[in-house]
Amino acid sequence: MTRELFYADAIREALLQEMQRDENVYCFGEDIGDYGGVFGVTMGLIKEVRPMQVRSTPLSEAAILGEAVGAAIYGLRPVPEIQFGDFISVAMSQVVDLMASYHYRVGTALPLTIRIPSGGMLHIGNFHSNCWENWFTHVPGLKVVVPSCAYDAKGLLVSAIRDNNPVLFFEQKRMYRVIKDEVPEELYEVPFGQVRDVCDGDDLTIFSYGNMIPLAEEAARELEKKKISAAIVDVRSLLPLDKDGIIERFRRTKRAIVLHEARTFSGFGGEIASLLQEEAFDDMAAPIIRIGSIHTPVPMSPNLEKAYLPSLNQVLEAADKLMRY
Amino acid sequence: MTRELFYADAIREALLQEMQRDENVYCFGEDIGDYGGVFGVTMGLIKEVRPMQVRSTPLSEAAILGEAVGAAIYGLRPVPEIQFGDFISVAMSQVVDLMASYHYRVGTALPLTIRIPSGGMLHIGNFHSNCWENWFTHVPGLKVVVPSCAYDAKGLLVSAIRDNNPVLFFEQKRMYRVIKDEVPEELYEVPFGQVRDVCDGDDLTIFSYGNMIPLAEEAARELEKKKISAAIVDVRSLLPLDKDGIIERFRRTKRAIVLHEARTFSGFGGEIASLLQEEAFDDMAAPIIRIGSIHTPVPMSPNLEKAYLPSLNQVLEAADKLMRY
Amino acid sequence: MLTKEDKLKMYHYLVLTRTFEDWIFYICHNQDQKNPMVIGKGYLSTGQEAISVGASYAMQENDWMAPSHRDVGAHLLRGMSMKDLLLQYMGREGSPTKGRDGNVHLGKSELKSLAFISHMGAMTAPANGVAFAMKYKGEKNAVISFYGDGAAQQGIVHEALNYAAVQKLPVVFVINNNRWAISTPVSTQTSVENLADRAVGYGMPSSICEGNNVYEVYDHVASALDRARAGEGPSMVECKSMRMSGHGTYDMAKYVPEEEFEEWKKKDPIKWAERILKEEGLADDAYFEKVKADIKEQLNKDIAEAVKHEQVRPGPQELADVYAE
Amino acid sequence: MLTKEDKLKMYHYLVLTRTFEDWIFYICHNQDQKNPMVIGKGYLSTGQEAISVGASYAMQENDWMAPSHRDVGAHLLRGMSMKDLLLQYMGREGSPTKGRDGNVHLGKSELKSLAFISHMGAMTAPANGVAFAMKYKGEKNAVISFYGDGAAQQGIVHEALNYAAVQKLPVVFVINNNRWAISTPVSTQTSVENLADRAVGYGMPSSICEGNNVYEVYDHVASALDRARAGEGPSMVECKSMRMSGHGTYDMAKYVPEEEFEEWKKKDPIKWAERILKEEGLADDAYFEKVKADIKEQLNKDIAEAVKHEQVRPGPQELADVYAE
Ligand SMILES: Cc1ncc(C[n+]2csc(CCOP(=O)(O)OP(=O)(O)O)c2C)c(N)n1
Ligand SMILES: Cc1ncc(C[n+]2csc(CCOP(=O)(O)OP(=O)(O)O)c2C)c(N)n1
Ligand SMILES: [Mg+2]
Ligand SMILES: [Mg+2]
Repeated sequence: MTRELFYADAIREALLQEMQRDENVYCFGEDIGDYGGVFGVTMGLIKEVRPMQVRSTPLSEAAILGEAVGAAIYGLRPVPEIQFGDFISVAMSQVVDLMASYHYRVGTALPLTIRIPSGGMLHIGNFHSNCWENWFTHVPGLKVVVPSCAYDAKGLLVSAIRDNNPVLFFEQKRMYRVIKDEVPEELYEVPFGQVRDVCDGDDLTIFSYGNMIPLAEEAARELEKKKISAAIVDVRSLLPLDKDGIIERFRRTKRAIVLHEARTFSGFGGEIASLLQEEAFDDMAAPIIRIGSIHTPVPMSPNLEKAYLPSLNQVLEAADKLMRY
Repeated sequence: MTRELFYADAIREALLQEMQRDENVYCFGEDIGDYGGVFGVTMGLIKEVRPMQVRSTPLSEAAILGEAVGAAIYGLRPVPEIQFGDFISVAMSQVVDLMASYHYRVGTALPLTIRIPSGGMLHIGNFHSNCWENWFTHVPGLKVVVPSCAYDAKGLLVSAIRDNNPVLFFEQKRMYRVIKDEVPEELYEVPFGQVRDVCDGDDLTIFSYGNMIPLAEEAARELEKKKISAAIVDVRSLLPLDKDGIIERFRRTKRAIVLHEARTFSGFGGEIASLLQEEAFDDMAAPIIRIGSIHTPVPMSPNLEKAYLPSLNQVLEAADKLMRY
Repeated sequence: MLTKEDKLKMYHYLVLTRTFEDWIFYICHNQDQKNPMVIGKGYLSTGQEAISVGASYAMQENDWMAPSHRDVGAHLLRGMSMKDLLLQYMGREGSPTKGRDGNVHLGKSELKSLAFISHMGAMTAPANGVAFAMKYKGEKNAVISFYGDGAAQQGIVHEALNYAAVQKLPVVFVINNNRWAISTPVSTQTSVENLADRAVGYGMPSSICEGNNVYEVYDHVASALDRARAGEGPSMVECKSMRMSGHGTYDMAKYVPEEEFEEWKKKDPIKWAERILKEEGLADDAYFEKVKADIKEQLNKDIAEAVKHEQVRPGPQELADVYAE
Repeated sequence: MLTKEDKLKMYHYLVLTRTFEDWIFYICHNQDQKNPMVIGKGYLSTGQEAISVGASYAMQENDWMAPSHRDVGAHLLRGMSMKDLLLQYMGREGSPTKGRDGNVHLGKSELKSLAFISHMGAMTAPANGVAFAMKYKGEKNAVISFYGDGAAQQGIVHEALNYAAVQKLPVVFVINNNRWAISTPVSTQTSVENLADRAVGYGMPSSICEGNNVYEVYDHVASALDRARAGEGPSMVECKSMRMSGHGTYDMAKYVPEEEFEEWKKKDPIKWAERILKEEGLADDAYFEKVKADIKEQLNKDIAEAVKHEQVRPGPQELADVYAE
């Protein structure tokens, strides 16, 4: 059975059902216990599971992620939360040095999932809004996914928990109680390494993920008015990346925009644009246009943040440029 | 007067002369004092400068970089060393959160330079060989430079020390006592944001930096035998990036390889390739080919590391592909 | 020894802080959420103002401080006006962070305060840097480094404490132990009763004081600062207090036992100061009423002034100000 | 109580470690540098073998350990063979890390050891995770977490100590205080005489022992492990010793005062054990000679075996093994 769920509740349901299914799955992090987490995602979970299966920890991100590594080695399936994605910077070494290389070096699997509420649009400034996913896609041994709807939030999280590798699950925190869509009650997996076709289109393709999918949709609607038919592809699994799927989608329209919330410069968009021109050069009717945030810290003020983030206008102008190419 | 200096000695000279010129400049880090640093770069410096101007610290990278921020705010020009570039991961937050956003947020300049001996080719494995520069080019407020010859090592370091912003100076540690070239005795600056033309060529351009410049040179010599004339451009200043210079160089040959030691996937090469296809699409005679390391941790064994790193063959094949396009 | 004037001034700042923050609380709950006056949430020091006021009152003109997120008292005492803080909360033109950051994320070099970043404990590291620079320059100033009971569990705080101790930096670590870190009681953070016990592990003296007695806080911090200025190295002052609000203005702190609030209400720092001032015959109820009324009047004036300021608008400076000249 | 057999076995492992590492030292200085047998450098525990041997001897079958970089003794005791370690140093087929990592960067889940990474102190965090998993599963096992006097200054170690204490995890922190961290004496690392003093700050018991008396180390660690297994939480054992070599085999440790070496030579752990064994009438010189001769013979055999192994060769598994199935 499916019903509409908020993005946050889809995550909560995945956590609960996976913990019920497998007692090796457990959740921990700052304030996630009785309090239910600062975003309420884990609200009430502690009462529905076994003792210690949901647990609040000290304010120590590096110790938290270290626990995940050790517990995973011992056979559990830890699901730590980093309260705000920005705070992963204080635990960077546990992720990129310890976790990422462990299986390659000694052959021991690390089945763990880090929940990382990420991204901006909430006017809370540079220490609570960043999108750092591109740091981690550069690190072999990690997997990186970014759900943009409730259905994927649940399905990708289930896949992440069942995956035998460290998965960085970049939740889009501003979507928690804004994005709502049909979610099956039962457990299901959304496989990694596969793009999602948000909508089809003939003239150009917008490759995007996470928080920017709604903007892409808005742009597609606007473009339709101008008789431009834009496909939207939700990349959602950045590592592993669905290279074939992306190339194939591109070939259909020969024109593309790559849109993400992270800053453009040295952002993940560079990977997609480079891949496309490397692998589908002959099909390029125009350059791939990257759109991301500008190269400043994330400003707090709504006015400034709006100017910092990608805008509808930018997408429309890019589409225009592509179509006139 | 110029004479030939090793890369390491060029760095040492820049440090010494800058400390002598300005007593606000000072150096600190693990084992850099009496011992002269684990690579001997700061050997004997402590005897040539004022008390406290060269100083060994506890094993605490985050505290070291934090000191740099506070001292810079107070008007000094700190030059901390991270013993091996890989260890910057334990101090990530001080760099990306604190340092990078400080001037934008409150208008106070942070004139500091972090020396980061980086890169592999020394068979010392995944914790002493990584090239993490692309983490930092993604962070506004930082500057990122990578010298590939002794001349630039001195000149870029002098510029870094005199710059009023946090500069990440990615020394290529395997070059310390291998690369030797003409270096003026007096102080001089190599400006940021300007590429260096290593050699001219008519058929294709290799954009590269750091440890890969010698490989690019070797490839260019091989290609010459096949009558392919390859230009080499040392990007050297990744942030700020000499976009115009790069585009202009590309236009000369219409074919390009982007070559770096960091892994290809989500690496800095994606920025350059994306930029070129965005800004010079009409001049592209072929796709830009990125060459970087493969997507595994850095292996220790020389055989494995060789297979991990970009190879001469890869560059030659890429050139071949470009020329036959 | 504190004079009458000192004591009354400290009382004034307690009331100033309370009055200002009460308004922030009020407005956060009584503003048009679509078009809010205060952007985001408030993070208040209600009930623990004596820590910030008592400690910062002990500073001499050339001392510096690294405030935490509940140090409005210290900001006011060191020269921020209520209007500055209002503009900061409102993100308007003239705000200390120009709307780029909000609420308690501020600091100003001209006022000798470091600009707080969210990453808990992070500021202890640059505080050391300022202290080192003072020492390097041969000055006899000192630095106050503020952090909380939750922040105390961050790795960086350990590094900073040790680093300051072994290098005898002129720092005073002032711990605001307000029993809670968001929803997490200090007993979940650590198994020690007194965070001051950690000083032993760094060979640093420490003391514990009634954090709600502003004059006692002053005494402890003043002697610690004297010691620091005398070149005898850092020390630690743990201030026992209680966070009498939620973590932020959105948080009703339902997780705090009612008795705990009741118990601590009796130790309210303003009432405590009033009791002392009366006992010592330095002031009476009429005086207290007058102080409160004057401050309220001032606040109303400042609000009226602040709202005249425009919302910040983005412009080319957003990109230009990322870097210093 | 240690039986005669125990004591002789521990003696055996002291000699085994010394003999193995003496050979590593020898070969590092006497091999063809162009075609070396050992890749990279050796990091030896010479003179401090008793810490690793004494502590790991106290482990029960289902206990785990997180070794540091001077724990060859513990690796041997827990089941690595000299041949395994030789292959590790040589980077050949059959090496525990398949040539992907070298020298002391190893560990093996089958032997219940975590795989060391270079980032100092990093392993204390996953060691907690193993301990948590034991507790979660209701098992009565424990974990030894090894780190050095330099590593003790890393933030992660603080987080791990506190985290273990407040959650009463079954961990024993064994500090190898060998007075040096590369060229940096412990007095530059910290101002405390005894690192064990830090335990107070976590509400954790601690003890200090003669790190060169293998039987004393055993006693301290064995009681701490008992305590951990009984569910009473973590504790700390500081082992006073001295690094009797350079940091690595390349380092002649010229910075160590000659007298310091002289003084500690007298406390050599092998001689110390021999003295005790003789005093207790458990063995005589002839026995000692025999043990040494047998081990040497074994080593020669193992070397002969190891060199028969091929150098590792890259292949598709390099990419495939980055991720677990
Ligand atoms: C590294 C890091 N992790 C998590 C957070 C989220 N966070 C903000 S305040 C806070 C609690 C801080 O508690 P404490 O240090 O006791 O200060 P208090 O708020 O009680 O004054 C947390 C967990 C953060 N800011 N930084
Ligand atoms: C985070 C980090 N910084 C720096 C280094 C470089 N390094 C390797 S070993 C070492 C000294 C370690 O000293 P200690 O912990 O006392 O161990 P010991 O070598 O004396 O056994 C240093 C600085 C590192 N490995 N990790
Ligand atoms: Mg608190
Ligand atoms: Mg040591």
